[in-house]
Amino acid sequence: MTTKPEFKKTIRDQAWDYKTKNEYEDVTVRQQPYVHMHYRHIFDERDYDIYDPRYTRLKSSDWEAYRDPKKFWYTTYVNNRKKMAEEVENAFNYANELGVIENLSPEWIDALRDLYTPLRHIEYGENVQMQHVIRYALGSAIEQCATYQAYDKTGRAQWISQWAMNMQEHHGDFLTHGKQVLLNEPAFQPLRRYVEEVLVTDDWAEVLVAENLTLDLLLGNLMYREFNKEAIKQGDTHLSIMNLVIGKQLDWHRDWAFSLFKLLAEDKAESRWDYLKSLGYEEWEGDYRWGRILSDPRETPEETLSNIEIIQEWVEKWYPKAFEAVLALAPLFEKHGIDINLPETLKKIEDEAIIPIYKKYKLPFKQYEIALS
Amino acid sequence: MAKLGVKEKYHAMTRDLMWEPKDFDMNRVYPLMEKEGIILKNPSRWEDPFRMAYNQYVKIQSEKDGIYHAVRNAFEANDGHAKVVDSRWYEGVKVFATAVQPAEYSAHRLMAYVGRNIPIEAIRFATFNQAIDELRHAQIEIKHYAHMSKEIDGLHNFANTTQNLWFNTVPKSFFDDAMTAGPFEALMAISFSFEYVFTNILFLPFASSAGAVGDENFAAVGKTVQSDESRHMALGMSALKMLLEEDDRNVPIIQGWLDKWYWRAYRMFSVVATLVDYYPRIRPISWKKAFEVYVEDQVFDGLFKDLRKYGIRLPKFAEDSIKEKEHYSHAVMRILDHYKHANLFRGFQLQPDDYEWLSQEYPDTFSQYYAPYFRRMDNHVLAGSSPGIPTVCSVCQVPTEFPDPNNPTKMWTQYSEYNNKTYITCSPGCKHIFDQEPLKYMQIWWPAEAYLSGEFGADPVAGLFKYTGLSPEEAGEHYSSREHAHWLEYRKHLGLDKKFF
Amino acid sequence: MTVKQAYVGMDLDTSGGSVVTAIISAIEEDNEGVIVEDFHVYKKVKAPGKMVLKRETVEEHLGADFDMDQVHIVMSSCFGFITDWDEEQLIIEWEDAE
Amino acid sequence: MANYLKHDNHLIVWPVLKEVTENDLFQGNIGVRARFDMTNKELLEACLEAWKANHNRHYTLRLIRADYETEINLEQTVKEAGIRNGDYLEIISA
Repeated sequence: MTTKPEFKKTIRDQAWDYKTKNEYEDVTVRQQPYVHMHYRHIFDERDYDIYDPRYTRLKSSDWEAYRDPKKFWYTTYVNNRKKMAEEVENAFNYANELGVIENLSPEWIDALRDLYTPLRHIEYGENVQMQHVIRYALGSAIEQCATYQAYDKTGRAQWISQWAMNMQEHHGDFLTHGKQVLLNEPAFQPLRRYVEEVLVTDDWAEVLVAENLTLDLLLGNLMYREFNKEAIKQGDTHLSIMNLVIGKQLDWHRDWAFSLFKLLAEDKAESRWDYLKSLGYEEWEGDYRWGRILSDPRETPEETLSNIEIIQEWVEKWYPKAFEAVLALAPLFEKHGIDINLPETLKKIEDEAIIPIYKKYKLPFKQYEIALS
Repeated sequence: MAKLGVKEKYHAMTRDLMWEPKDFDMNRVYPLMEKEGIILKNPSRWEDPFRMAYNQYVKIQSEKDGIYHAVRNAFEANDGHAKVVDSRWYEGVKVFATAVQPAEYSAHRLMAYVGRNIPIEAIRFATFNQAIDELRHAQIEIKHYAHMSKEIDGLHNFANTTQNLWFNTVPKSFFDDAMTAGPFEALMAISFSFEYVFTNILFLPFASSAGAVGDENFAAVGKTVQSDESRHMALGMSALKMLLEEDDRNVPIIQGWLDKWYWRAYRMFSVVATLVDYYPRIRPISWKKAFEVYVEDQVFDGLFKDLRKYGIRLPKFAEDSIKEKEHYSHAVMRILDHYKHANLFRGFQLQPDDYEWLSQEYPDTFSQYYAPYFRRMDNHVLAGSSPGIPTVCSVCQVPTEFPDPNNPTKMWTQYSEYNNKTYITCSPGCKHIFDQEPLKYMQIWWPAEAYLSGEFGADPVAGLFKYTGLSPEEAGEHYSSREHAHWLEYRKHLGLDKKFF
Repeated sequence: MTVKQAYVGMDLDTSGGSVVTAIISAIEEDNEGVIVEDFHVYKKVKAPGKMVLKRETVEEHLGADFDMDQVHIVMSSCFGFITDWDEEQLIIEWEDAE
Repeated sequence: MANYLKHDNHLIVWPVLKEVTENDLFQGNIGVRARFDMTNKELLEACLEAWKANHNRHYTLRLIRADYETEINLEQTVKEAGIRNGDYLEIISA
């Protein structure tokens, strides 16, 4: 044991009145206020508070209980992503110097032009609604993960844009064409529509289901992993190294969200206001303005379904949509003779990368039945 | 195809990524877009001067963080807190800590709200960079205080003081105000009024004070945080120009926001005047001088000249703030001393060298109007305290105890009648803001009213301590506090009390 | 209010050491009427109406390669519109300086 | 305790000792619990109590409104004097 000279005895042994285990908790826990917000939004008819449990249907007995499995806070996040940024930049530079880009086969180039370029828009669209989650999610630990995920998706959209610009230097237009594919190519319409539907989804927790628990597992594993096997066959290190880096992000996006929903699925909160007890407000009778100059939030009827039922409802709403949206890409895979049987590959992804995860985190999951046509 | 230039590259990586929704109406995807009457024609003309993309951001920020945390680790390892010239400085650090750190965090959530709801790709990447920067600031500061909290009082329960203590409602109400406004107003409030007009005066003079008193850690916090603000200021200025250029009908709306948010921000920063003039025992600059450099020269005589061509004039109450510069820090220090028995930081007895410096820097006001008040405390530390819980301004939430700069022996306090109730404000600037949006400002969580109404229990004082987690010995006067005694003891063991020549 | 000369400029973190010294020398070399004010932990460098910072000039004074991104590390603040910032130079100016 | 202001007979008023707003102390209004059915004499006592002022001296109460000020009749009740929750009062020494 280490001993401290008497004069070095501090006024208090721990920084905060609540215990923190590490640096991550020091800078994450209790950052967001929960009571005494001053005003209600001037345009929002719901008349909710700035931070309000009614922005999601899920209840929690302690919105501060969640922890990011990777314990990212700003410094560790930017340090980690700096390495990734350098890996991607180096991959691009070496691929260029080694002539990898110019020597790609015409068939492969056309395939990428159609199939890969539009992903920059898909990633970006998901990022935009993730900013809605950053604003409305309850608790700094949760929205902090959303913040870094949104920034990852912005980064990916930029990496893919840079990749497309590199391709353009040798192989004609990618950027404009990619946007046309997103907006007009029939095979891409369900995916575009899916992201637009996410953009009009208000419940922040449902947004996480629609991205992290469903679409990102299917599309991410397909385009950044399965499809990457083709890239490797083609000797396309320009694309494949970037995909490897993106793959590292995929796993964290999956793990933080699944551990959040596991926590909420097991939560026994009966009222959406239970979390106030965990904050030391057991005896608090409520804001003195409630029912006088402000509407009383406790008069809003409580959600009757349990968290697990709601999560199940969301997964069953979004997973089939996501599956069909990704499956709709099949004609493009065939058109370019990509050696991937999409229905089989998606089933394989479901079996190997989705079902086991739902099992691991004890969340309800229903497989997608492919209509035999 | 030819290689793209820097500008085209940046466009491809930021503004070309979003698309106009095809299956859902624009107004469902962006429900707040048209609510404020702002008209957009071709905002894509706007350029983000920094052109900083994701890769550049993570690399630069990672390096900046590395530099800051190295300074902090050295400070913590080398008993840095014991080496400042006078521990009363830390009472000022507490003011800054508990006011600014939660504000940074709110700004983080707020910029995500702005970025999500303003459908202008030309600025969305900049707003998102700011959203993540603000989280950086909140965490850099909390990391700093996590160490200091063991050595000094007042910080250990910031989570509750932020939401329950009367003092902390001042910055909280500012950000709550912006967060409950439309996205364009929020952008003007934060990126322009807060970032461009005032963050310099918040971070730079206080950082040089920190350097002067020997608080290396704090000086480093100020400079590394402000280095991000220069991007935020560029965003605020360019966004402002863009909105003004888009359509003439935007001009009166923007002018109204500048009038409101200039004064709102100016009042929130009132405490900064004391952090520059009072808490540091060695002062590199006075509030008056800092105000002249950062607001009058750089904003009024700089930016606002550029804005004249759009028909934009100085903020409505700019002249009042100029008049007040001779009084601001003294009036605010007096307010803080009125309630130093009920706050998370202490007041302190002014020393002979303080009286000397203050009368030199403020020859026309300090000795005549303010010194007598501070002298009262030479014998009894609480001689100047108020016997109760204060009435605060319905807008800025600072106790309504500001003198009229034209008549410094008279209160500047104003009253408004709304919905069969009387509302009090601290100044014509705040009264104007109240009268524009009474329905908003009548909603405030008014600490004194909450305590007296029994929200924290029948006994307001006991409730205050329970729900802020503070204890009486954390308030009061610094030189007679346990904290000062602890600091002196610490220095003695380090031999820092010795005088060598 | 008296209409004063509108300055543009930047506040440079003096802990940036030789890089900051080189930036200041470069600004003094490439601009007219430069004023440097010392606030100890940072230096305020300002010029009337417009200020240009050139990579090449910084490298001459620094005696080493200089990447314009390094400005982000040492520039604690700035005032004036940044109208250009690329690999070669940084320009800060007011449109209506007088 | 139940919300003091939810009770019909309850209000909070904000008195200030006029003299301390005009000398170097420069203090502002503070909050005091009151009842509509109390007399204004009792209210004045409560205000002097809150301000720890000398009860032997003679004081009067003034009601401050946005558009006018008026002296409060100490014989009436708070209700009769038309005092509202949140009203600002000045304690004037005669």
